[in-house]
Order: sequence, then C-alpha cells, then structure tokens
Amino acid sequence: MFAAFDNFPAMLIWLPLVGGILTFFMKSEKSAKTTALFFSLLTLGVIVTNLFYTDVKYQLLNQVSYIWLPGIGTSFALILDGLTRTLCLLTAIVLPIAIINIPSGKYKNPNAFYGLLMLTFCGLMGVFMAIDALVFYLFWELALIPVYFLSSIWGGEKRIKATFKFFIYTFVGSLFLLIGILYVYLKTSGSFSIVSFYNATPTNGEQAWLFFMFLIAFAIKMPIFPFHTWQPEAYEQAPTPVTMILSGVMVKMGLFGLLRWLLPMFPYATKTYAEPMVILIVLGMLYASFIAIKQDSIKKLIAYSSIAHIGLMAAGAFTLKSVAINGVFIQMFNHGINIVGLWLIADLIERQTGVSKISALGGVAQKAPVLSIFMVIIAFSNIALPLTNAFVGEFMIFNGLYQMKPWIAALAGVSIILSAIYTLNMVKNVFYGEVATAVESYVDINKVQFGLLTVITLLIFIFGVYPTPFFSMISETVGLILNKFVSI
Amino acid sequence: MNKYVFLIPLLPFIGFVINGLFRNYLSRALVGIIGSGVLLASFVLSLFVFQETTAIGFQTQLITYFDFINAGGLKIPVSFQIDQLSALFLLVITGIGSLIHIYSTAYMQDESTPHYARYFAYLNLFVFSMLLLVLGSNFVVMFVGWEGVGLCSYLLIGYWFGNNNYNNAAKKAFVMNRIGDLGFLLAVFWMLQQFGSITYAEVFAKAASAPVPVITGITILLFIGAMGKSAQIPLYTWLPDAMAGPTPVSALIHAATMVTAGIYMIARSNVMYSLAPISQNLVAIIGISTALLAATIALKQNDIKKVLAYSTVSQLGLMFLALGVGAYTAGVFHVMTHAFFKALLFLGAGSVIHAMHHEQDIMNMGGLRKKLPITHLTFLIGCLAISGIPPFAGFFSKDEILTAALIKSPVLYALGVMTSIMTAFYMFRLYFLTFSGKFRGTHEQEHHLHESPFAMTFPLVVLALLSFVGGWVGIPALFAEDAHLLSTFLSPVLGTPSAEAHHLSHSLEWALMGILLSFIVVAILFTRRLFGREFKGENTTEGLSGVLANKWYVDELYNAIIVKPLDVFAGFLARVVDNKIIDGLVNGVGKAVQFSGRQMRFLQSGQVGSYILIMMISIILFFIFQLFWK
Amino acid sequence: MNAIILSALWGVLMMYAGFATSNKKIVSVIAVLGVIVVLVSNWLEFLGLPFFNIDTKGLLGYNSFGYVFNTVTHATLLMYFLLSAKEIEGSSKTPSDHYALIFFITAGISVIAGFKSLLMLFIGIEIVSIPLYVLAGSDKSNLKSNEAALKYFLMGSFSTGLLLMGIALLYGDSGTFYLEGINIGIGYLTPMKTMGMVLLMVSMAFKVSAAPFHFWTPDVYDGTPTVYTSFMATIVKAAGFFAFIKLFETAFGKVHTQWEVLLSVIIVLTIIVGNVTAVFQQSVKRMLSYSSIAQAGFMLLGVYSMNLMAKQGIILYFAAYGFASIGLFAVLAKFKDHSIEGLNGFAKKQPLIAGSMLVSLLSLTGIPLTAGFFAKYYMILSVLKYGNNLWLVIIAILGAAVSVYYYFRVIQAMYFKDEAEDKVEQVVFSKSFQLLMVVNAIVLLVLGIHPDWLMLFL
Amino acid sequence: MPVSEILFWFLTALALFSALMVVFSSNPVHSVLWLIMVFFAISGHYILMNAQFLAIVNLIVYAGAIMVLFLFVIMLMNMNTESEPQKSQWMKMAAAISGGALMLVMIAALKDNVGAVSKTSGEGSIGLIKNLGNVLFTEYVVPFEISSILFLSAMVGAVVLGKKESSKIVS
Amino acid sequence: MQVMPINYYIFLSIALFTIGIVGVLTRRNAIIIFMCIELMLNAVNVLLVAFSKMHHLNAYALDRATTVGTEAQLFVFFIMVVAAAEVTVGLAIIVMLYRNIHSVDINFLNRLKH
Repeated sequence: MFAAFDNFPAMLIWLPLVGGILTFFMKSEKSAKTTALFFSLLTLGVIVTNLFYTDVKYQLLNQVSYIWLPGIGTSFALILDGLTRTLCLLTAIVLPIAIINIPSGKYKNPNAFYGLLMLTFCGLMGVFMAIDALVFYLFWELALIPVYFLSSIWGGEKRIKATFKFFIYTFVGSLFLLIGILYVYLKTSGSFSIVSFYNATPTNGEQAWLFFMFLIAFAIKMPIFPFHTWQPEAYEQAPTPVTMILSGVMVKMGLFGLLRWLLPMFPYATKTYAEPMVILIVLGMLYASFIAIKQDSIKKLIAYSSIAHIGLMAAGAFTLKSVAINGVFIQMFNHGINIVGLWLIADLIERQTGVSKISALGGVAQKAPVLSIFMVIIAFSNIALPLTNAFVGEFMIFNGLYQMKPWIAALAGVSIILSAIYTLNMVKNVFYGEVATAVESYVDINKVQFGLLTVITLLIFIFGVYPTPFFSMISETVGLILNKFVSI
Repeated sequence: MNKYVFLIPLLPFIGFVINGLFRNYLSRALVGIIGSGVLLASFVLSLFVFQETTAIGFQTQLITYFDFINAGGLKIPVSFQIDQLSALFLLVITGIGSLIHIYSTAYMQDESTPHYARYFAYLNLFVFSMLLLVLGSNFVVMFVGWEGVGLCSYLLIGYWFGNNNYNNAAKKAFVMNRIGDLGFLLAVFWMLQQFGSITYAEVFAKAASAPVPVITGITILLFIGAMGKSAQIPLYTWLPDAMAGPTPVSALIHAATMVTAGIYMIARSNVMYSLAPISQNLVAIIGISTALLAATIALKQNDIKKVLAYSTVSQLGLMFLALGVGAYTAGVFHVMTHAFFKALLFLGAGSVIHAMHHEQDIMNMGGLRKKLPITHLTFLIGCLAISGIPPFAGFFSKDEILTAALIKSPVLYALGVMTSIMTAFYMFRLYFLTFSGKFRGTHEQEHHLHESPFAMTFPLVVLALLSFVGGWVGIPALFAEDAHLLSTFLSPVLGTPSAEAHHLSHSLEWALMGILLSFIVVAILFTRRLFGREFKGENTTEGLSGVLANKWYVDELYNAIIVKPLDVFAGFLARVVDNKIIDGLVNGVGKAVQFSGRQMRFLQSGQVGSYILIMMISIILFFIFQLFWK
Repeated sequence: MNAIILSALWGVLMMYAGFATSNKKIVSVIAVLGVIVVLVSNWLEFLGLPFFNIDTKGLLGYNSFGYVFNTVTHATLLMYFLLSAKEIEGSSKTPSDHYALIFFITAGISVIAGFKSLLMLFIGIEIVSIPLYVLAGSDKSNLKSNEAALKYFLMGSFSTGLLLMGIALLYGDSGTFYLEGINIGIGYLTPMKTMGMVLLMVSMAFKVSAAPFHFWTPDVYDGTPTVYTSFMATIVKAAGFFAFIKLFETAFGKVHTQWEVLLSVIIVLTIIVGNVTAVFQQSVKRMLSYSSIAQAGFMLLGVYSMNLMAKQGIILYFAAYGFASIGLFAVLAKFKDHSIEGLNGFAKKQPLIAGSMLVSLLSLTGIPLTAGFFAKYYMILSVLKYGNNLWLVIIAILGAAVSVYYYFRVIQAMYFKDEAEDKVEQVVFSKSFQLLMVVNAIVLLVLGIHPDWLMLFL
Repeated sequence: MPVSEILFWFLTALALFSALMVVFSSNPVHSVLWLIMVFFAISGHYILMNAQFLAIVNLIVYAGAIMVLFLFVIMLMNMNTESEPQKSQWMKMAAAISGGALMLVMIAALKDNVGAVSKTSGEGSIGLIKNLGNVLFTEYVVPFEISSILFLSAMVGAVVLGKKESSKIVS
Repeated sequence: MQVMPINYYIFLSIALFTIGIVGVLTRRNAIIIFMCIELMLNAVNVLLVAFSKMHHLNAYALDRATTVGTEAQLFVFFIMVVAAAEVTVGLAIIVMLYRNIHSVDINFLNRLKH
C-alpha cells in the first residue's frame, strides 16, 4: 500500500480512506474533526500540487494500474486528466468547507459521522479517477453507501423514507448501468479497461439500447427531469454537510458519466438521440425553474434551481459542440462552488433561526449585513451574472445550444429569466424587507464562517474573470471526447 | 495615453472596493471624498482621451488586455476601443457622474455612515460597469457592462431594502432587464455564428456581406435588449417604479446614463441598422409610440419624480425615433443634451424633495420660488431646455430629430410635434405647481423650507449652464453651414449625417420651426393659466384623465395577462404535475409492489392440497407447452 | 468418495458419541472435528490422494466442479456448526443424533456431488431428504415444527414420485440410467423423453424451491427450528442446485434449446414471487425464507446458461449466499421474536454483530466488495453471454432492486430506529460468537474483493 | 385368447379397481386392504413379466411389512371406523379434472409408442434372483452400500422422533 | 413367442399414477395421502419393470446372453428400499403429530401461512 503513494491517483484514493478509517477510531469530537479536516486538506494539497504536474512527461505520476482480477480482465486503473482534475479539485475543495462548517456538538457520535464523510470522499475520488469499467461501477456504488447511512442516521425527521427513496432510485439506475457495462464487456476482448470499452464498437442497434442502459443511471444521479423527484426531499432531509456533497459533487457523477463513458462509448447513439435529449432536458430545466418559483422552503428552492442548472449542463454535453463541452467542464466546477455557498448560507440561517421557510424569514440584511453581502454575491453568481463564475460556463453552453438549434437556445434562455425571478424572490423575502420575528435576535457571521464565504467568493470572482488557465487544463480531454464524433 | 485608459474604469472600481470593504471603518467625509474623487480623476482622464480623439486624423484605437474566454473555438478578448463615440460617452458619464457624486455627498447626509458608504460603493460600481459598457471593443464586454449596470440599478433601487415596495421595484427592474438581455445574448450568439467574432470591427466589416434577413434578425434582437435597458414599449414599466431609489440615483442612472445604454448600443452598431430597414422602422415606430404614450401619462402624474420619469421615457422614445430614422448623430446629440437637462431637473427635484423633507406630491407644494431661488432658477432653465425653447440645449437636438423624422415621414413628424408640445405642457405644469402659487403643504414643512447646501446647488448651476449652452455644439445647417461640430466629430463612427437633410427647403424648415415654437409657447401660457397663481387643485379621477392618472392601466394589464397566468401555471406544475403525477408515479411503483405482495400472500394458504394442485396444474401446462405447442 | 465414506462413518461415530458422553460440548467438538476431517480429506482427494480406491462402475465420479462444490459445502457447514452449535445442543436432549443426521445428509450431498447415474441421484436426494424431514420435526413439542415436518414429508415424497416417474420415462426411452447415455441430440427427442425431462425439471425445481413449486418453502422454513432452517436454506439448497445444474448439463446439455424456455418461465416466476412476497413479510425469518426463493431465482440463471461463468458463479453464489444466510440465521436463532421491529436499535447494543449482519445483508443485496456482488455479476454475465435474453436479465435486476427494499428494512431497524422501551427480550452474545460473526463477515468481504481465490480451482 | 392375456387383463382390472377403492373408501382400514390388493395385482404382473424376485419382494416388503405397519398405525389411532370429514366439493372437482387432464396428456403423448414385452418366460431370465444378485453385488454394490446410510438415517430419525421428550405442547 | 405391446403397461402405470395423485389431492387423512403416494411409487415400479423387459427383449434378439434390463429391476429394488425407509420416518412423523393434536387431518395444518 505504501508503494501506492508514489503517484497522485493512488494518493487521492488512499489519503481519504486512511483518514476515514483513522477518524472512526477517534474518541473525542475534536480529534475526529481535526483528523478528518487534516486528511481532507492534505488531499486538497495533493490535488493542487498535481495541477503543476499536468504535463505529458509526468504521465507515470498521473496514471496507474494495479493488478486486481486478471482472471476477468479488470485492473485497478486510475488516471488524472483534465476532467478528473476538475472534479477531484472540486471535491477536495467542497469537503473541507463542509467539515469546517459543522458546528461542534451538532451530530452525535461524531467519529462515525466524519469517518463516513471521508469514505464518501474516497468513493467520489474513485468514481472520478477510475478508467476501468468495473472499478468505476464499484466506486459508483460505494460512494452511495456512506451517504445513505449519513443521511439516514443524522438527517431530518423524515430522513429514513426520503433517503431510502433516494437509495433505491439510484440503485435501480446503477443496476441498469451494470447490465450495460457487462454487455459491452462481452463485446470487448475480455477486458474492462476504458480503452477496450472505447474500442468495443457495438452495432448501432445495440448502441441504441445500451445508450439508455447507461443513461438511466446517469440521469437519475444528476438528476434530470423526470428522474428528479428523489432530490428535493433528499436534500431537505440530509444533514447539511451531506447535502453539500450531494448537490455539489455527487450530482456531477452523472455528468461525469456522460462525458467519460456514455458519449465516447456510443457515438452513434449519442448522435442519434442528441437533439431529442437536449430538447427534453431543456424542457425539464424550464419545468424545474417554474417549480422553484413556487417553493417556500429555501432548501427545496435550491434543489430545484440545481436541477435546472444541472439540466443546462447535461444539455450542453449533448450538443457535442466543443465550446459547450468546455462550458460544461467549467460549469461543473463553478456550479459546485456556488451551490455549496448557497447551502452554507441556508445552513447559517437555519442554524440560528431554526426555520428554513422563506415565508417565515425576512430582514436578515438588517441584522447581518456581512452575511447578506455574501448572499447577494452568491445569489447573483447563481443566476450567472457576468464576471461571476457561472456566467462563463453558461455563456459557452448557451452558445453551443445556439449552434445546435437557435430556438433551443432561446427556449433555454427563458430559464435565465426564471432563475433571476426565483433567486431574487428568495433574496428579497429572506434578506430584505421588515425584520421577521424569527430573525429578531440574529447575529452576524463569525470569523470562521466569514473565512469560508470569502474563499467561495474569491473562487467565484477568480473563475468569473480569468478562467483561461482552467481551459488550458481541460482542452486536451475535451478534444479526446469529441474525437470520437469526427468520424460520424 | 492608451496605457492609462484602463484607469478610467478601474478608478471607480477601486473606489467601490474601498468603500465596500471598509465601510465600517471609514469616516463619512473620507467616504465622500473617495467616492467623488475617483470619479473626478477618471473624468480628468476622460478629458485627455476626448482631447486626443478630437485631434485631426485620429484613428480608432484598440487596447487588448487578456483573453476572457479562449476555448472551443470561442475567443473573447477583454479589450477597449477608443473612438469619438466612446470618448463622448466617457465624458458625459464621468462628468455628470462626478457632479451627481458631489451632489449626493450632501443629499445622502442623513444616512448612517455604513449605508452612506454602501451608497457610494454602489454608485462607483455603477460607473465602473457603465464605463466598461462604453469602452468595450466587442459585444461581450459590452454585455458584461450591460448586466453590471443592471445589477447596480437593482441594488440602488432597493437601496432602502427595509421597504418591500422598493425591493419589488428593484426586482421588477432587474427581471425586465433580463428579458431584454436574453435578446441581446441571442444576438451575440447569432453574430458569433454568422461572423465568427463579436468584435465591433470584424462584425461591422463583415455585416455588409451578410444576408439582409440575418442582419435584420440580429438587429431586432439587439433592439429587444435596448428595449429592456432603455425602457421602451413593452418593457418600460420598470423605469417609473425605479424612482424608488434615491433621487441622485434617478438622475444618474435612470435619466442621464444607464437608460441611454440602449441608444449607445444601437448607435454603436449603426452600420448593421443601416443595412436593415425593417428593424430601423421598428425602432422608429416603437420609439415614437413610447414617446407619445409616456408623454400622455406624464400629463396627469402628481409625484414630482414620476413626472420626470415618464418624461425620461418619452425623451428616450424620441432618441429611438432619431436612431430609427437613421439620424444617429441626432440621437446621440439628444442623449447628451438630455443628460444635461434631465439630470438638472432630477437634481432640482431632489433639492425640492430635500427641502420638503421627502414630500414628493406636487399637490402639496407651490410657491417655492422665494424659498429656493437657485433651485427654482435652474429648474426653470431645465424646463425651458426640455421643452425645446431656443437657445436652450433641448431645442437643437430635438429640432434635429424632428427634421430627420419629417424627412422619413410626416406622420412621425406630427407625432413628434405632439410629443414635444405635451412635453412642454407637463413640464410647465410641474414647474408651476411646484414653484408658483402659494404653498399647499403642512405648516412645519413650510417652516423648515430652506435652500439646499452648496454641494447640491453647485451641480445644479453647472448643469444649468450646460443645459443652456450644451446645444450649441450642434447648430443645425439652417442657421449656419458646417456649424454642427458634433456631427463632424462623430462622423467617423456614425457616418456623415444623411444628405437628404438638405432636400428640405430652408423656408419650409423655418416655417415648421416657427409653428412648433408658437405651439409650445401657447402650451406654456395655457399651463400658466391652469396651474399658475390661481390654481384650485384638479380632479384626476373620471374619464380619460383617470385613465391617464392610472397610466393606461398597463401594469394591471401585464399582471393580468402575464404574471398571474405564469404564476398559476408554476403552481400547477409544482403542486399537481410534480407532486401528484411524477412523484406519484414513482411512489406508485413501490405501492404496487407492496400491494401485490399482500395479494400473493394469499396463495400461501397453508393447505397441502392446494399446493399440490397448483403444482399439478403447472405440470400439465408444462407438458402441453413442451409436447404440443412446439 | 472420501467425503461420502468419512461423513457416513462420522455420522455413526456421532451416534455412539451420544451414548459415550452426555456432555453436549464434547459432542459439538467432535462434530466440528468431523467436518474439518471431511473437509480436509475431500480436499486431499481433489489434490489427488484418495483414501479409498473403489470401483464405482461409473456410477459415481467427481470432477473439479464437484470437488469445489463439496469443499464449499463443508466450509459453510463448518461455519454453520461453529455459529449454531449452541442452538443444536439446545434443540434436544441428545444433540448427537441431530449431528449424526446432519452428517448423513452431508454424505448424501457428497453423493449428489458425484452422481453419474440417475440411480445415484435418486439415492442421494433421498439420503438428503429423509433426515431433513426428521430435523424439520425435531422440535417435537412444537406444533409448528410438527406441521412443518409433515408438510415437508408429504410434499417431498410426492415430488419423489414425480422424480421417479421422470426417471422411468427416461429409461424407457433410452434404456439406461447413465447421464451420458441419456444425453443425445435433439433429433432423438421423443415425447417420452421430453416428458421425463419435464418431470425431472419439476422435481428439481421443487427441491430448489422455485416457483410454482415453492409453496412448501415458506411454511417449512418457518416451522422448522431456526437452527435447522438455516441448514436447509443454505447447504441443502446448494446441493439441490448442484444436482439441477449437473443433471441438466450432462443429461440434457444437447437439447438445451428445448427446455430453456420452460426454465426461463420458472426463473421469472421465482424471482417475481420471491421478491414481491418477501416485501410484505413482518418476520425476519419468513422474509429470509422468501428471500431464499428470490435468490434461488437468481441462481437458476446459472442453470439456464450453463457455461463456465455460470458454474463459477454458482459456486461463488453458494458461498456468498451460504455464509450470509448462516450468519443471519445464527443471530436470529438467538431471538425469541423474529419480527423486524425486534431488531430496532440493535446496532447500538451489539455494534460488532450488527456490523457483520450488515455485511451479510449487503452481500445478499449484491453491493460491491461483498461476495454477493460478484455472485450476481457472474449470473448476469453468463446469461448475457448465452445471448438474446436481455428481458430475463432485466427482470432479474428489477428483482434485485426490489430485494433492496426488504433487506434494507432490517438495516434500517438495526441502525436508524431506536429500541422500543417495553422491549423485554435481552439477548446475550458470547465473545466467541461475536468473533465468529466477524470472521463470517470477513469471509464475505474477502470473496467480494478476490472471488478468483475461490474460482481458480474450476 | 391365451391364458396369459386373460390374466393380464384381469390383473389390470383388479389393480385399477382396487386403486380406486383405496382412494374412495372412506374407512382407512379398507383403504389399506385395497392397497394390499393392488400390490398383489402388481406382483401378478411382475410374475407375468417373469420378474419373480421383484414379485416376491413386493409381496414381502410392501404387502407384508409396510402395509402391516400402516395397519398398525391406523389401529393405534383407532380410526378403523371413523370416517374422516371430506374435502370441499370444488377441491374434489379440481382434483378429478386435473388428474384426468394429466392422464389424457400423458397418454396422448405416449400412445404411439412401439415396443413390446414378452408375456411368458420364453426369453432371458434376468428377473431371477441369481442374475439380479450377481449384478447387484458386482456392479451395483456402491449404491447398495450407500443405501445403508439411508437406512441408518431413517433409523436414527425414527428414534429421534419416537423418543418422548417433553410433554408440554407449544402451539 | 407372444408379446404384449408396451403401451398397455404404460397406460396401466399412468392410470395408477394418476389415481394416486387424485388420492393425494382429495383425501385429508395424512395416512391415506401417504398410501396414495406409495401407489404412485408402485406405478413407477410397474413401468420400470415393463421397460426393462422391453429393452431386454430388444437386446435379446441380438445377443442371447445379454443382461440388459437388469438395472431397471434393481432400480425397482432400490425404490422399495427407499420406500421402506420413507415409511418409517413418515409414520413416525404422523404418529408424533397424532400425539400432539390427536388427529391426522392435514386441513388442521394451517398455522403456517403468509
């Protein structure tokens, strides 16, 4: 295992795992939290360092393959490329934030809590880095189990039901995924490696249904309309750190699946279904946006707005336009940052006032000006105001949609109006207006929370003003994805 | 000089950052100094820039800083373009901006320091975005500024966020702007697809070769953006509500600068518009109808700021008329003069409101002439200017527009004339109700009446001067050949003013001008009789006047046919479709499984006989299947 | 051969042990020793040194499949003895007899592991069944147990009748009892042979409790003392499957296309019935018995597509399913009330055992890194490889999805619910038991991470 | 019509009739006796087919031992007169129909089946004890031995079940 | 040498077999049911013997010394063996049940459902 520390991917897997296991054995909450935090920050450090080792000559540091089950042709193969870096970086940023934000004494037997968080972390890293179909599936499931326990044990009062629905829903999806993987595997020369999967060319007829086998799993995970109904409840019931991970990172598993597996594996089917898919997804976006307008619970509002945003990304992925794919990449990262910021604020409000009903809140800005400033910034980055991070991605995605079909872009564009409506509604009713009774005794954020929000805000502006380095990081991967389509 | 251009927007931004972050630590004076200082500084810089552009043989200059986006075949540089048009706007923005900042230092006195700082931070941020908008050398940078000013107007309208009506107004403004922005965005994409670039130079260069329908589409989409930003039909209703903001804000954003962004954009892309007659006509029609509608509404408003707001809308309409008929110079000219006198009028109104302790209903005013001499004088100048009395600024720009309209079609001209007559009417109604007659307010109001401090009167005076002489840069050919400095100055960007102007015989022009003027004077005298010394008060309830007082019920209309239905629809989706149908389906599967489980249990009767019977039956079926069905 | 003879001998030994000592502990120890001996000897024979050289005249014969199967059986049996020795001792005054019966059964299983003639199949099945009737009724004073015994007996002998009729018809057609002799091409498929084949399939389906011949299962499993239920549901059922797959491979392999439709019907019914009915159960024990039907449906996929993957998968499935169920039953056997609510808050009181049960349940569900995942993996893969029957796979995985529902209800009870205040029953678990449960879980995990360690012997 | 054929038909008729009586006679004792009749008839068939050994074993084991055991148990429970309550009517219906259907199907499938059985001992004498013994103890010794396990387990089982342990009944 | 068509025997045994099944289905007395099962077994026996003779006859035509057919008769023998064992256990179970509920009516066996 120590030999495994000689390269980045292995480190990114092992550090969270070791950290998680250690955390389980911590006695006091403080030590548990510090251990978890230490290891997550360590991981963050690793991935950040890796950003300076992206060159081809560091190939050996960024791609590894350990022998696992040679009999059935699978090996523990991991890679760090543009796509992976994006998401691993996101994960490694989100997790410390989530951990730091946890107030002490909030969750009973904390060592288990933090331990499970770290295991989720490990699972996510695995999902993003795996380039062996079976390993991918493995982590795909494993990332789910800890989350299931986290929200079922520490969640809200309707937690068990909501989480169970979420679990079964995603489990069904992943079973279809399994069928798909196995079928393609039989098409290969008995190997699960991504390369052989790319080269295994099922007939167009097979692609037609294999496409959906994979798609269902990813669609449920993202989720996109109409597979989304598990999400609002799950977000509402899960404990905040978990919600952050769910909405910030886990939903990206679906998009990741699209970009890493679905699109390159079934270029023909993708080409065929691309346009209907985009139309469906765009309609789903509008649908979610409309519903978001009517939500009275901050959490559900964020959930639906997330559905809309994710939908936009999915649509962008299916446009198969280089600009859109680039946009999806950066938007995956930025959406993660923004929504984590939103959850952070929702949590800060609920933690003090005890309510998350919009109608029961109001006038927070008069009590907590600093918090409100951050809120306004994050809210406007959520509706993709220029110079905030979301604008870059969404601009490119819309551009791609337009290249596909102008009217689709126009239709999808309506969602930016709607997003303005519901976001500003929330800002208005929660932060402005007369002070509601619930927020009479509200005190502004403390140093730590200020720090967290500052980090998020900085990321928002940095990626909003100067995203160029990011694009140079991902360009190669995008090219690889799109290469599969030039021939068709 | 170029290497300093970036300072022009940057300085206000720095001011924003300082005032925003350290609002709790800075002293009130310091805040004011920083807020206005940065602006003055960039005003000076702008002067240099302007002076450069006036130089003979000046070439348009591009200053590129870095790539905003460069991926997937999309390349968007962050770069500025210095030419006559942007220089002129720089001047107007920074100049009037500085004045209004100075004015604000006094006007916002009674705010607590942090909010005072917040105010200036927003104001600086606004100027920054506005400068970005005019400096940008491509449509995306313009769009960035475009949305930026939208954000600031949102923040400033909702500046007193304790009051929910204000917040609603702010939200309304932002959302309506967003609708326009969508059009803008689509236009940008279309241009990207058509020309492969969104840099002005390339787009305009390739525009000529592009098919006309495409250009028409693009220009119409752009115009939709302008509708939102510049409050044209159908997206104008946010501007009157926007008066919720502090008065200086109304002066700067909702009169002088931001709302003219739409005109700037169209003037900027005049090349394309000239290629698309259809969209030109559309612009003209929308413009004139907006002008007329707003003017009618303004006739019956009693809130001093509302009147000015509608007059702004109407003036903007005139500008679009100008653009629509291809008289870009005239449009820009009117932007400038309008900036002068409308800012003046707003600030004057602000001064009045200040004196009246935030009383805005002109019915409760009157006879302020003696109490507020400077305000009164400057306000009068403003009124004269906007009514188009020579030799005030308004006269020249308006006259130019009308002439251009006449050349296009007499109808437009007639409507324009009506508009300007009404303008004169409501402006002087406002003037008389406010300043002449006897005071109609409460006693302690009367007791506290006082002229505003120097910081407020100074900008008034300056603007009054400008509204007086501002028009002289555009003497029509009628008076003196080639005296139109502005058009010659702008010609590199907007092209030489359309030659047809000279097809009208001078005599005809003189005649029309005379008639128009006499009409206006009559209107003024009429108002004097109505609202002058012996004003008894009016009833604005029944008949047409009632309709006008209620702004043609447009807001109600929008509510009824757009807002409500959408709200109901959203509710339907949320409550029925999502909860019942889709989620119901998902849960239904689970329920079905449970139900069938409960049913199948009954097969398990516990009776050996029945078990064996089922076995037998299935065996028989198996036999039949295996032996006879195959 | 070693396994048969030694387990028979050990059965006799157990009988006499009962006379020799009244100390139940010693008896159990001897039994455990016996299993180990059999296990080792069987392994030695696999490695090529049989203790006895008997000319079976081609009636018996083992291939690697048989040996590995036998090994797995005895390994699970060992775990079974270790985990539930206490219950076996408690189940009667003279547990030695029960041990003896179990040993006879394993002898029968070993016969099944090596049958090459229908005669041996018949005898083997009977040797397995008859003692089972007795074990089912071993709690004599309990009416449910009696009832279970009688039902099991009546229906068991009825299915024996069907089996014999099938054998007779096959003999009439082909004139031999040797499987190879029967296995001839489709061209020679007379109605008589078809009929025999169907009857054999039915009786096999009965033994592995596949729908619609499964009705005895829930009643019998429920009535039988829990400790023996776990034995029936795991080891004996595995034997049934082995017989099924071996019989149909060697005797009807050439006419696969003739019976696959019929079998797929049985599979679909089994999966649906098992899973759907299990959803409603309130008692963990009944839930497990229905789930055993559901799992049988999944194992039948292996019979359906009898390729190498299927065999590997079946073996793995025996191990995964066996260990997991034995663990669960062993814990369950210590409880009086078997309702799911009875487990509320179990994790807080017994974290170790709850953890091991968790692993077992996850394995039954088929979550990766547990043996159950690769078991299901091989089943699906083998069917996909066999080809053009996607619908079957989809039904199977939908069944698996449903199974999550009832398996996770137990997890929810153990981990997420709090114990009822009025709960009287307080079960104590010895340290050794906890340790063994952990070992059990570890076995499942190891098989889940490195299944090839088991399968590379095939 | 040769004697053997007459015998065949007679025995067949007897067997079927007695079998029906086994099913339909309400008194268990009668059923037992009728069953014995069936066995006798079947033994007769064996003899016709020149399978003396089986004929004898059949008589001894079945008619002798097993049936006596049955009789013994029935007497033990003194059910000799008590006529059990009948099953529900529809159950009978279903039973009859399904039974008939099964018979029809099987017969329909097997009717055109060539092949013959010699009626008399004219040919080979595999049915004789000597030959069977040879084969049994040479080729079939393994199953023979293994069936001892069967008997052992049956014995133990009978003992386990027969032993009286605790008298209290849990229901 | 006269012969008898195998079908007669087949039909006979099928008839017996079916009668046995019908008995199992119709009767409620456990013992009777058990006896009907024995009937089924005997039906099978008849069939086996008949088949053995049939195959023997076929083989005999070629080779006088053939032992073809023996295995079937031995199979019958084993069936009897097993039947005997079964009877032991079965009757033991029935007696045990009778001891507890003083009845052998299987319709009383319905404590175990759902």
